[in-house]
Amino acid sequence: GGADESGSGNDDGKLTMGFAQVGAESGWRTANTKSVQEAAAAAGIELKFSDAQQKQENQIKAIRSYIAQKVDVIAFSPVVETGWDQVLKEAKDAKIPVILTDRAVDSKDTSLYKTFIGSDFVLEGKKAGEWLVKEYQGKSDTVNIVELQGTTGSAPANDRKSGFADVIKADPKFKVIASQTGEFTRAKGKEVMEAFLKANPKIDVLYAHNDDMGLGAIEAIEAAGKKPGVDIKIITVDAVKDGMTALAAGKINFIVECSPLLGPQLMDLAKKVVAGETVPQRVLTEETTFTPEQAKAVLPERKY
Amino acid sequence: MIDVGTPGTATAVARVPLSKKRPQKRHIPVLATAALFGLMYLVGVVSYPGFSDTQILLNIFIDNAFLLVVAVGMTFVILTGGIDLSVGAVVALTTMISAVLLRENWPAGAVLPLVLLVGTLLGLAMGCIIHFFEVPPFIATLAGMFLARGLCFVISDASIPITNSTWTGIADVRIWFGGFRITISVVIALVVLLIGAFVLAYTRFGRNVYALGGNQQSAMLMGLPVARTRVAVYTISGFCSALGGVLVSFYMSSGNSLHAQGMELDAIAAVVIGGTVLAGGSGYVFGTVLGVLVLGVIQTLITYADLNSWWTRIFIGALLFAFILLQRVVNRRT
Amino acid sequence: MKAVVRHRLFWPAVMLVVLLIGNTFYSPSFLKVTLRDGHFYGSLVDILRSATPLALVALGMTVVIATAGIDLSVGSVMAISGATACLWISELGDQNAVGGVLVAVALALLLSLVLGVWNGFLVAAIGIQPIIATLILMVAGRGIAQLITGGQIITVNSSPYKVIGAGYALAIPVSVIIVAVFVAVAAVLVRRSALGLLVESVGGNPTASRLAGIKSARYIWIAYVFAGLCAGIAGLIFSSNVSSADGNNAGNLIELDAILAVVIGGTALTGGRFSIAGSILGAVVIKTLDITIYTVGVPTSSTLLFKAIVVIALCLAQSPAFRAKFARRRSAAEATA
Amino acid sequence: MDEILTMRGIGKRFPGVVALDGVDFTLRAGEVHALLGENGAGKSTLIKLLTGVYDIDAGEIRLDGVPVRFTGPGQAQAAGISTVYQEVNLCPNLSVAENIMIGREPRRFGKISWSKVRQHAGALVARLDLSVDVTAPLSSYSIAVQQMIAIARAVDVSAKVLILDEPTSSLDASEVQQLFALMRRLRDDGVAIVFVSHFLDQVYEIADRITVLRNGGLVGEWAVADLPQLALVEKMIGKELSALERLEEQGRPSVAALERGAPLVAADGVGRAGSITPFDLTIHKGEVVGLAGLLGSGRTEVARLLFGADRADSGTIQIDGKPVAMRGPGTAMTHGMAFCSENRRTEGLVEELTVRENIILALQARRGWSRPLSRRRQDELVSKYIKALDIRPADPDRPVRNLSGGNQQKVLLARWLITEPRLLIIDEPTRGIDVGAKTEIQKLVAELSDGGMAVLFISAELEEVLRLSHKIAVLRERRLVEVLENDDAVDQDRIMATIAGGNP
Ligand SMILES: Nc1ncnc2c1ncn2[C@@H]1O[C@H](COP(=O)(O)OP(=O)(O)OP(=O)(O)O)[C@@H](O)[C@H]1O
Ligand SMILES: Nc1ncnc2c1ncn2[C@@H]1O[C@H](COP(=O)(O)OP(=O)(O)OP(=O)(O)O)[C@@H](O)[C@H]1O
Ligand SMILES: [Mg+2]
Ligand SMILES: [Mg+2]
Repeated sequence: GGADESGSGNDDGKLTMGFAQVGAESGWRTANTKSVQEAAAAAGIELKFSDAQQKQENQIKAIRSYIAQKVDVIAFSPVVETGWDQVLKEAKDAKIPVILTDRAVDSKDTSLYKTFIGSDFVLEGKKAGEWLVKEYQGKSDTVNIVELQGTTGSAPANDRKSGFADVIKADPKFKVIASQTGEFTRAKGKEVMEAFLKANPKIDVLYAHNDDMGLGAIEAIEAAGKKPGVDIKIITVDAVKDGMTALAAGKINFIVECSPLLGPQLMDLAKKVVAGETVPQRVLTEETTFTPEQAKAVLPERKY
Repeated sequence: MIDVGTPGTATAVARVPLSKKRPQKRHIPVLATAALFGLMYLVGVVSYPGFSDTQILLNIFIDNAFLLVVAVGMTFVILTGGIDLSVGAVVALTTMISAVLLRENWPAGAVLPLVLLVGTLLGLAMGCIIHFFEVPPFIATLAGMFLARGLCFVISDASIPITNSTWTGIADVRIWFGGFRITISVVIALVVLLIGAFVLAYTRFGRNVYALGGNQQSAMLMGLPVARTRVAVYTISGFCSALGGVLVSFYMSSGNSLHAQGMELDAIAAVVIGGTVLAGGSGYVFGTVLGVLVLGVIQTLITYADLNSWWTRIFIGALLFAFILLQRVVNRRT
Repeated sequence: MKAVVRHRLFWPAVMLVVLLIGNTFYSPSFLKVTLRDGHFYGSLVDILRSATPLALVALGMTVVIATAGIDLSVGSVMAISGATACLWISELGDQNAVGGVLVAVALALLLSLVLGVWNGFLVAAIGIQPIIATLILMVAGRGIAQLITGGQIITVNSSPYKVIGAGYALAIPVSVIIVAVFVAVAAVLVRRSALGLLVESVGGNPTASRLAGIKSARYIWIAYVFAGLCAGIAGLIFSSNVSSADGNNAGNLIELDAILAVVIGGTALTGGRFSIAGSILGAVVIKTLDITIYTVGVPTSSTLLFKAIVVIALCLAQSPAFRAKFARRRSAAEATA
Repeated sequence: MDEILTMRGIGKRFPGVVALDGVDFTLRAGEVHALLGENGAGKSTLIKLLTGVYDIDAGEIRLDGVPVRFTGPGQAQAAGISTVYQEVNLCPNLSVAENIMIGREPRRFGKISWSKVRQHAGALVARLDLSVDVTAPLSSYSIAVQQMIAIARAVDVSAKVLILDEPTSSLDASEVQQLFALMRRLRDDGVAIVFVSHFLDQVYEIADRITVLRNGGLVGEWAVADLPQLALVEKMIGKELSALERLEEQGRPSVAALERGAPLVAADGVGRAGSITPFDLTIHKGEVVGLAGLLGSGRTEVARLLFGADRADSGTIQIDGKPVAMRGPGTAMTHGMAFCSENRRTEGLVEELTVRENIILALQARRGWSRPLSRRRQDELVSKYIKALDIRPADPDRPVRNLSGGNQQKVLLARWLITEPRLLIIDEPTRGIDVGAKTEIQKLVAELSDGGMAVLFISAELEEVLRLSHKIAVLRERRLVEVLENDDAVDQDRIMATIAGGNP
């Protein structure tokens, strides 16, 4: 345990956590930050927070600074999977346990971090694909799919794409006829969908890597005089409030949840780790999927 | 040498009074920047316990070694009145190529010179397009930026870990002195810095760089090798970006298309904060170092300040503003 | 004919035509514009509509660049403008109230003007180098935009607001009308008054301008305020188009595209002579390129590479030095053949 | 004498202009060869073609009998051709020493030895009798000093051909003499020198042969002895000299008569630390006040302070008897002042704008942006002054950058004349202007003052100052030492004596 190593922040016996966030690039991320902050306050953990503005080097700097500040535990959402060995080794040398959130690192040396809590993006893509397969069971017509990818090169974009592709490739009737990045934003989602609609006369399904792009695409579809959710079926990932509203209204057909609310779980883990208890290497966030009916039911208490 | 002879007694002689000798006048901006950097550091020391640790100062070097190298290259370019927007992308491309080749089990000894060569050639190509085809530097290097980033994505759109033992071995080396540590990267950056400063101050090429920034037309009419110099600065910048990329791959042990996003702006900002004028012709590499350190301290202050995401940005902007305002005031006074 | 070829906008125009024709190979109906739901519908309409924010930003950027300056903060100003308007509208009791929406728009534009004044103050009054002066707002402005939105995407449900960016009037997109009118007014204002001349003079030779009695600070200031206003309107169109404000992503990296548009349009980054029509054409070329990428289905991993190749080709085509060398090589080849 | 350089059938066209057509030029070792012609005749272009600044369209160049074609001044320099181009072409951001030595700095193991650079440059400027601090940036010196430094750089490169394009245009008599001494010495060492100048007296003093160009064509080549000055002028302008009447000594009003009323402008103790000692000066309506002095004696500084281009740190300026707070050129202009700077390239013209735009700039600035001059009014004004000053080519929509040096100077003058100032300050207005145009400008000044305009006239040519001024203020070492009434008692010697400090 690190609590006895004495640090600047824990003279009062309070646990200090350094949390290096990726940034505030989306509403999802902001909800994630909020969840961590609120859970820390509720759990009586002193939280040192820093925003890396989507830059890995900033995150490394922040972690270094937490080591220098001698916090009790470090948690962070890696911007990318690779390249953490060095700084994690430094943390290990300083006997500060590390918890990964939201996304894994690909280090071979698993002793560098205590545990990883977060979603599985590949699994999300698979869930989206499975729904599609089920939806079109028994039909033999080709299903023309267009895909709005996340930011090129980002892990969620890569994984959600491959998970989805894995599932649908079993059946040749599913054809991805166009796939382009919408950079996770509504504006790009709309712009790209507009072009898709003009270039492809027949689109059956839209798969968007997040709700925002899907919401942008819905506007494009409506402007083209089609009915989203009916003329074109829409699957998205995330389940933020705006997305759930559209789902409840039938404009989206299926949403795979990717929950940002892992604060409470994280704080539990942190306490256990600092106390020296053993924790599982991998903790999945509690996530589900939503159909329009389910969305209507949970919408009133949806927070983010 | 021509002997003009002694002046005739009858000819009146223009006796222009010599301006008062203030040899350091041109160094004042750099000195002012140094002083302000010191002030900023002091603010950190006073506000946050633990900030006074010398290792924090060294960490600024460790964390910014690659930026330093890139900014030195940028200094050359900006001194000629040009600009290089491709540096961040070339850094990323370097990490990407290194990672891929190392994954294919190429020896580190072959990968290193190869990636440096790629960056250098990219710089050379941009320099040629800028000089011989008279494409504005901003646009030529913007295209270079698209190209290099584009190549990254073509190579792979996922990040690639670097596990080569030589590479990680170099990355892991810590040089200890008196209980403090720095990395090899810092040493490399300092060497690049010294070479850069020497070249600019003590070689003909370096002086041609200043002349070009002073007035390109004049430099040409004075018979200076304008083409060679102009192409060379972009080549140097390309090399420095590639070397910076290698240091990044040491720092983050991975190749990633998304590495070093926006680093061009950081480098330009560092150069300008260091007192170099964007129009070219005046400035020093040591100013650039101070610029990098200022950005580094700002970043460090941020991690200590425990700020919300958006306040982080506002705070960075405010610190930058305060710094530049003070810099203006100090320089105007003198 | 020769005069046409030598015109500074000849090559960008050629590029535009080539892109449009190229698109029809992939999507034969690309150039077709039909009437659907009472408004024009087609890829050409999309191009114009999605080019509007960029064209506006490029317009402001043109004037700033003419003073030998640069404005990196336009993207942040866009984000702030959109966020302000959406925040105000989202607090309205009735989001469809035209009065409330107008107040929101006015508020956003006022704020954009203030931000322009701030940039102008740093450059013209304090004398900070433009790239750094506007870098301050570029960084801090994103923070301010996120502060306004609370880091969330503010979604509004206001049909009057939606009209600005996604509505149609006389079957034409309202945003296109707004931009066309605004650009026309700005162009007339700049060219019919002496503003254009004085700005070009200040950018071309500041010392000489001062000695000719031109108050350069005033014109530099005007340029940044104008750029702020343009970015503000662009922000409104952008956010209205998707009925939401995204503090983090709205206008992200648009400064690069805008500068590219300005340069494609024939305005030198060193200041002086500027061409508004050129910048607008530049913006349309860039947007067409984007749309082409979606239409043709360039794989995401190659989009940047594709963009790079097009930009390089365009730059070389536009470079007289390149054409001269190329022509010489060809005539030499013919001679030996 | 052996021909060291021959140019045959040289042709060059720029878009819309044939700058040179079939020009021959022969240069022999050990001669000073004057290249003459009106403004825009093509002198500078010929030089730039020779040294590879521009590509040649037609013709052949032989150096020592071998055909050559340089791709740039660097190559020409390496082949032994050293050039001082018309406008000062040095780097303002570098030190004086560096401007002299750049590209040929003494090195040890590749490392520049700065002490040697300074030493060498210092010795060189000392021998040219320039008292400048070689470590100071070039930009801190006046145009004239910069011109000397450019010459120092060129002659220090041991060359077989030395080209001087209007080197004397901003030098005063003593500097010119020094330069000539230097040129004679070089000529005697066998260096071939090309000398371009609009000062015909200087040509006859130094040159051995003359080549005349007109409108881009060759008129001919003569030995100096075979071509009397009158004939030369006729060759240059291509018509009888009668058209070029001399400035008659008309009955000019006396200073006493002019100064009966209150002064238009009165400077009282105006000065600026470090650049000029406080001075008093009054200028009346219709009066031409000349400023005389050596290089860097502070003439330009006097003008700049009066115009508000630099802020005075002491004294007051009264206009029409009322003190005026000079906040900058704008203030001066609203009170009817105009200032035509000596430094036309950096302080005068906006190079990429057209002739028209450059001419209306000051007037437009005074009117403000919201009251543009109508296009008709512009055309009227511009064509009037293009005609009056004979600006060539007479195309108002050509970029001013492409005009020859002399014509650029005229454009600058036109800019200020159309503002119809009450006080016109002109700093070296006749620099680089050909004989015909020079007389025109002198005539203009006399006419303007007859019409009631006050003129502050600065020129390095004492003769010109004497001819035009009612009153001459003499400066020495940045101090106004005396104001002389220009009566019959005053002549060049008298002024030289004052300049030199009393001892003749
Ligand atoms: N770069 C250029 N582009 C277009 N026209 C040019 C260019 N340079 C010179 N000219 C034109 O060529 C002609 C010759 O100009 P040049 O500078 O050689 O004259 P010059 O004899 O040196 O005159 P001056 O005595 O005024 O210096 C002029 O009509 C000028 O306008
Ligand atoms: N030795 C010097 N040190 C610093 N500045 C100088 C020096 N000599 C000249 N200058 C600068 O050069 C500019 C012009 O000087 P000045 O007004 O004395 O020239 P001038 O008498 O008009 O002579 P000319 O223009 O013929 O050289 C001024 O701005 C002055 O500050
Ligand atoms: Mg000339
Ligand atoms: Mg002078």
